[in-house]
Amino acid sequence: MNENPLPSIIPDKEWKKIQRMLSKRSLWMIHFCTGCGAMEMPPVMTSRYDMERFGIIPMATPRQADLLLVTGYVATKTLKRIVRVYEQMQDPKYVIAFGSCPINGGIYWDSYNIIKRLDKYIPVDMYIAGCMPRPEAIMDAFLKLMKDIDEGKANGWMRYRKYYDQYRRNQMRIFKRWDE
Amino acid sequence: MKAEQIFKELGLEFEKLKVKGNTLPRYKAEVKPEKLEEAIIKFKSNGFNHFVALSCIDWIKDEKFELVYHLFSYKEKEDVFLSIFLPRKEPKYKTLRHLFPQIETYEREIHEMFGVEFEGNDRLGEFILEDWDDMPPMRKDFDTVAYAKKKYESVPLIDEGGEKE
Amino acid sequence: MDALTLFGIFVLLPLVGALVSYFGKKYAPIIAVIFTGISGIFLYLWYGNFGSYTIDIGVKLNLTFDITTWFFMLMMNTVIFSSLLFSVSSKLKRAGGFATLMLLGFAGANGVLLARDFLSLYLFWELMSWSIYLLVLRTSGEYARRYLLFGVLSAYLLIMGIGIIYYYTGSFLYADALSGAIPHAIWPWILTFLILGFGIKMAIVPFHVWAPYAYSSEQPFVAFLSGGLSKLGAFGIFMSMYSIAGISLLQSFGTFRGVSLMGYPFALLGAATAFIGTILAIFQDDIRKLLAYSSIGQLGYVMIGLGLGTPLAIGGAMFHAFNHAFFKSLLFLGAGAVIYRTGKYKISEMGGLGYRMPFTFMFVLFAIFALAGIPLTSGFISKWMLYEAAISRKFVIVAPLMLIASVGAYLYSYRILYGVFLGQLKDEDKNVKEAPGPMLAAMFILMVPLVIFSIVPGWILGWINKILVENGIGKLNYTTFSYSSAIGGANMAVFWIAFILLLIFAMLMFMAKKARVVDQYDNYLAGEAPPSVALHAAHNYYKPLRDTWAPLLKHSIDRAYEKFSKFFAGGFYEIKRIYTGNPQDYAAYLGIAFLAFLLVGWWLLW
Amino acid sequence: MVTDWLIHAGLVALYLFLAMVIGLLFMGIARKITARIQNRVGPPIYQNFLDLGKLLAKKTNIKHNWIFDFAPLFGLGGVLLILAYLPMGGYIMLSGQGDLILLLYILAIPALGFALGSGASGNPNAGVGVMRALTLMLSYEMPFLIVILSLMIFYNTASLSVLLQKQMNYLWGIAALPISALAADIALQGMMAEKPFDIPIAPHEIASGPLVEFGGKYLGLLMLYSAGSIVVETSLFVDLFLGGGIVLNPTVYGTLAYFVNYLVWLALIFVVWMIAIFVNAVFPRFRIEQAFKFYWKWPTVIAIAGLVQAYVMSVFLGVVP
Amino acid sequence: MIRPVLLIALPLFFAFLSPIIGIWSKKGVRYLIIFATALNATLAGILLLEALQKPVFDIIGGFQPPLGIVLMVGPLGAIIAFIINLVAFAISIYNLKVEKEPIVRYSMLYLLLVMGSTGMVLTGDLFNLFVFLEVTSIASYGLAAYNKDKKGYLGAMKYVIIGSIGSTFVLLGIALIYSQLRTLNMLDIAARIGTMDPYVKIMAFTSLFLGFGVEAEMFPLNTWVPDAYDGAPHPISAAFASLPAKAGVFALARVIFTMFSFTNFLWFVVVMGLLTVFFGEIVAYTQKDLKRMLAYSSIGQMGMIIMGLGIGTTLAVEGAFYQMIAHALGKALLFIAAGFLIYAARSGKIEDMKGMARNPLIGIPLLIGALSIMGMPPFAGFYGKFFILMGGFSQGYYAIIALFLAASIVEVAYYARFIKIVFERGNESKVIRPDAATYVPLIILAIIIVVIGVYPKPILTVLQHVGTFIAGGA
Repeated sequence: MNENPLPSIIPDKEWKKIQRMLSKRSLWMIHFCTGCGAMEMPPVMTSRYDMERFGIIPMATPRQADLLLVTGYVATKTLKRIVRVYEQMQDPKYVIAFGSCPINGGIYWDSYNIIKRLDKYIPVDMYIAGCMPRPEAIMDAFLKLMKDIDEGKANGWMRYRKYYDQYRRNQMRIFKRWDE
Repeated sequence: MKAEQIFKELGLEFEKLKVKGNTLPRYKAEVKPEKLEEAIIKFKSNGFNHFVALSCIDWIKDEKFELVYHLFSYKEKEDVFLSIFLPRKEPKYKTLRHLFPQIETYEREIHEMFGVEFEGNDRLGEFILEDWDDMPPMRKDFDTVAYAKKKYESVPLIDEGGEKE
Repeated sequence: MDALTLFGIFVLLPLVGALVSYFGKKYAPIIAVIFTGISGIFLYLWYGNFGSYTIDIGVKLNLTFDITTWFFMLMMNTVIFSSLLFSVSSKLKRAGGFATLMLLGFAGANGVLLARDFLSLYLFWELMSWSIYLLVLRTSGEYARRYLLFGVLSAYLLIMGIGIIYYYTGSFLYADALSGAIPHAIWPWILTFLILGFGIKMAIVPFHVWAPYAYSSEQPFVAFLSGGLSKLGAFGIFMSMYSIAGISLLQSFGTFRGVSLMGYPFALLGAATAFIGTILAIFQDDIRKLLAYSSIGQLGYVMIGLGLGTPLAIGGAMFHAFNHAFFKSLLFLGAGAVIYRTGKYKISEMGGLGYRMPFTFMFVLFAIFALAGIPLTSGFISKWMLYEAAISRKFVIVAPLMLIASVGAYLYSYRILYGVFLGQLKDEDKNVKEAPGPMLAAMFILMVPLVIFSIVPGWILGWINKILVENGIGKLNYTTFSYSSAIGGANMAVFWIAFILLLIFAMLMFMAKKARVVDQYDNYLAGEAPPSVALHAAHNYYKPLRDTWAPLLKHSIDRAYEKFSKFFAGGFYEIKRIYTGNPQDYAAYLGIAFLAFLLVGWWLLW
Repeated sequence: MVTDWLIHAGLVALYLFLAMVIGLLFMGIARKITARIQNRVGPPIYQNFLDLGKLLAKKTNIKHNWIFDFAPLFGLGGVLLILAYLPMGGYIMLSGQGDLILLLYILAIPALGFALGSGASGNPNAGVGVMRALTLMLSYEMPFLIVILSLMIFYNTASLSVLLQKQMNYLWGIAALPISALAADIALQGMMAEKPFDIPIAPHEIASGPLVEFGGKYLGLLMLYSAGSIVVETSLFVDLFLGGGIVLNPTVYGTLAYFVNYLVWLALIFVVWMIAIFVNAVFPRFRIEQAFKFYWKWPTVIAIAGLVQAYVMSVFLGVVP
Repeated sequence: MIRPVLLIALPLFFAFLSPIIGIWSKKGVRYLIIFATALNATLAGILLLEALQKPVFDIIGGFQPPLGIVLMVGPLGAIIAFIINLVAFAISIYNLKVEKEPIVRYSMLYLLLVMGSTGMVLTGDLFNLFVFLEVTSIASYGLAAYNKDKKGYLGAMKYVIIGSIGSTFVLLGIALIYSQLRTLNMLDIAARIGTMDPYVKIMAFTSLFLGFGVEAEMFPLNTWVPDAYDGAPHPISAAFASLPAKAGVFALARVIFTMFSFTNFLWFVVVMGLLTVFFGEIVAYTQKDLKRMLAYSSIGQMGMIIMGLGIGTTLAVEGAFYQMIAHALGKALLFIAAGFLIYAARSGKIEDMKGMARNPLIGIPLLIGALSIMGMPPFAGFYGKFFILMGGFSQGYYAIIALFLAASIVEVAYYARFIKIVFERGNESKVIRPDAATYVPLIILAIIIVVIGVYPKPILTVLQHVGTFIAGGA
């Protein structure tokens, strides 16, 4: 039913808007806690900030999730897992990267096994600056992402699909073997 | 049996480290590489049956690596550091994993991070770093900033073919 | 149709076939299939004309061909036909011997079904039981020895029952048993001996120990053994309770809410068998042992039906025996196909064969539906009749045990499905081919009746109703598509229409763009790469359940029997000391014997 | 004859559609109430409709092999079949043609189809999840079957429609057999896999058990299956013990009775659902051994007490409803 | 038409002819035995056909009945004689395998054994019965020790002691009867038995019963059986199990039915039969050596026959005779097969015979023999056992039959254990093919067992005359 079920009644553009509204209002997130960002998630989920009121629930498997949260520095080993999880998710999928480490390596700018910019390897729709952003920032990021989805700007998954070979080339520069 | 007495029996000169706060007595002694195993066995049989850690120090100026074997005795509540020095060119030493099983893990890490060869330990090779292609990273002469720039900065951005963000 | 043709077709033909097929080295199964096919055709032709005849081979054999015999022969014939068809392509070692013994067993089984006097019953019963012994001997001597001990025990229990009847009536005919010569108080003894004797063949709980051993021999034989021959036990109990003793005599022992006090303890025994068989089946890792215990459990249901004795209960037992014959032999043949292709027995070693052997998977899946009693198959109707019988007469011990046993059936049936057919395919099974043609044909033959009688239960209920009426037990109320009892009923036509419509609706909702097929290794393992060895969760599958049942599982009936036999063997060694070995003692024995004889002789004079 | 058959089919379709809507609404309400208990705002009630829409509107769908499709097909088809056999609000749909034992066995069709599909996904988590689900089923079925047996013995019928009739004339099940009703409610908690017993779909331990490989439209249909099963289980309890919501006698008042009975039925299943949700909101998750030991200890004892009571009343005291 | 005395005279003639032939060719002697027994078997067959119409009487040497030797051949006597000679013929083929050197003496003793057994069965005169008993015993003593090894001597010595005591008891019995009744012809004894003093009558019956019991392997008297069978060479132990044993039991039947017609004493015979079965089967279970196990099992079978005779109804005695025939054939087959297995495994222990019988030529006859002994249907043993059981039930011996069934479960247990070991897969390398002299007799015996089992009509028509036999007739 992901094409327009009633092409005659609902014009195609209208159907795209509905699809975007649906995926905006029910973002199921899978939380890849790579570094120190995991601590920020409980306050966002519990009573003070409660992301569930926007329809965002933590899910256990990438198959069921649309939103991938990368919270913290990304080592080369972790990047391989993140790419695998990202590819197991189903379109349309979005990525939010927490903290300064995925942006430019953060405090590990000089480390030999931390990647400096996540965007080169998987399409990131939303960065949250801060050496671990506070829950308010995370909530704001969620709202900003929902607005982007609505305006159709958050199309990371399309970019991944279109420039797949570039992404793959960058990834293979970091780790030599894929199936290990 | 007390640490000093074991040192006297082994004929090693040792120094008592002055440590603030932590009142447990600590002794450090430098041992010849060939005599190390016998010393550890002696300590192990006299109450020092807890092997705390094996660490490696890179004295780049003296061109030497220092391997420190740290033992602890619950009965006497004393710490003993036995250290040996290896040349920096091709550091080679025999494995002591038959004395304490956990030595094997420390040896694997030191091999990966410092490049020290341990004969008899068949599980050396890739341990923590995946697909590592450069010299052991923990050595002082390894320039992480240059490596980071070479490896990560050089990765090109995804050019969207001029489409605006 | 006179005596000789009836006896010839159903008993002599298989015996001749046995002789002939021994010498057809590789083509023995095909010859055997032809022989059973012939007797199957005659069975179909002679549906109408029933009658009873006597054959004189030195001793008089009274044979009767009536609806009950026909019904059980239908089962027996189809099961052995498909088993032999299966064995055509299963490359058995020494296939000549296999076909001979199978046909001998078939001849014995037909003889038991036709017999109407105790001499011929006992003759064919023993013939059938030792031909099974030799078939099990082909696999392992120890299992065969254990089977033969129980086989002989069952035969001697029958002898005791027959002897008591012979003592009072002086004749072997079933009909004469009711001639009033037997005093009322003796009947419980006779019935207990006969039912226990027949019960051993049905593997009722205290005597079920031989079944898991005997069921781990070649699969085509085991399909015939558990599908066909265990029904002889059911036939025997039915004959001894309802045609030799008769319903009125059973009732005369006092009834407990319409069920005779004579039958009720055996119903309890059946309920215990169903429960224990199912629970033990859940924890087996070897697929043959699992199917063996599940077969014991299902036969417990038949025992309950025969024990209760109301028309609905016996009808349910007959129908369940019919279903069990088909879905159990289908399961064993399916397992045989898997073993034939992969050579493995342990469920935890297999995995993912469903993708490589789709037809075998579909057949086993269908058999599992019948076993679990899902309404898509006729398995449900027989279980429904047994439940209705128990609940409408308010039996509060038998009914819960039956219900919980049927839920237990889901557990071990999913263990087979998941362990063998689903999950990840192992590397060494990568190029496993589908089972060969004859095997699939054999399995298809067994599946057809399960489907037909679920859509149109009226036909088979008609046969069963005729059996009940003929033996004066009562009648079932049914129409071609629906069946009902005092407290409920169901219409299968409405069920099938509703199910198909709603399934089509679900398909419409579901059939959007085709989904991308993904390799079996591309599944979520917390981001880790799929390891080289296939991850299959079937090892020690019900571990939590086993831990909770551990205190109970400690005591096993097997070990009890071993201790029992050790005790006796010890006793024998004591007795052996009489033969001391030196002649002086022997000479002394002679003198003592003479004195003893003399004293007894003279004492008798006073 | 064909016309009233069509009307009947249309009404059945309407009831099934309403049941699905109620099921999704109840899931939304449950999430709202659990949130309120945890002192947070919680999603809007119609959140599940949005989730369903998003899942069905997913662009790509993953499939493992042809057995994988069994889960959504048998799941949705099976649950609709059960709903068709379950009288909702006094309206006897198909339960005239099939009795309680048929219903018990139809309950197994979607569960077995779903288990087959998740087994075929090849993920070991799914295998472990289904094992837990079946063990849980064996545990809660013990008290539940004894309760159903006591009802059948007391009301001396196995057909649901006749049971409703008798409850209307005589006494509601809960009034006649309160002990069995208690045991049934405890068993219901396990049947609906609500919190102390949501062992099979344990997100933290086995990555949501059998659901681990389902996504997109597969998950959407399975969400419909779980919504339908909520209505099935709650309305089964209502039909057995609370008279199926029949307040006005349909023969006397005609369509108005069906309308009122439907609302009463809705209210009753909402109450039963609330009990389950409040228990769900406060309890941690049991381990599977604890669940099995729990169910085969106290609820079974209570169920047996109910059975004895039903047996005594129907056989010795001769109470015939 | 042919005089029964030929059946006795011919083996005697050939026995004394064999040394002459032995001078120029040892092989000739072996073939002589085969010829002699074959001739005897055919004559017995013709005699059986004749005896069916009416019992054949034959006076030897012109002496009149009260004193002279008279042969009284009824249908039952004839069929037992026929079976004895048939089995003797089959065993004589197996004799070709005996390598031990003094073949001449072996053939003489063997023919004397055959003559003695046939004589015991055919004679109608009590003293004549004793003479033939002596001939059989002496021939068996010689043959038992034939192997000239320790076991042979031990077995023969025990057999001599017990056998001779038995014969003296028989002589005692004959003396008592003769002193009271002045006659030795069985029919006369039967007629005048009433006039005997009851105490002396019991004394005579007990001594005769005991005497023939030794030969019929009854419980306290069968202690010689295992050692004698074990020590004797393989064909001889096969002969022991079928020839003298059957003759002894037939003599016992003569004592019980033709001469003394007790009714109140028979239950004691049944008890003794049951004891024989009980001890025979239980001790057989404990045996490790194959031939000893078969010996004890044959004790058990003989016990069953004695029990059948003791029960006394026509059905039970018919079963007893049927069992005699089946046991003779079956036990001969098993002993010949045992001989081959011991030869193939080169040791008597059962454990060492792993997988020795996997060759169908030896396997199938062994299975047929074992199943027939166990009483399985299409084989001869079934009807005997079934009729004895039913006879026991008709007389109300419930407990005894139950005990007997328990003992036969033990019997099935050790036969199944034996079959398990002998048919085990494992050492295919050591399995050897049996040669003609071994498998020809096996196949002959197996075919006869199957034919008698599948179509028992001819045997049963012969056994119809059991009624007259019990009433004291021929």
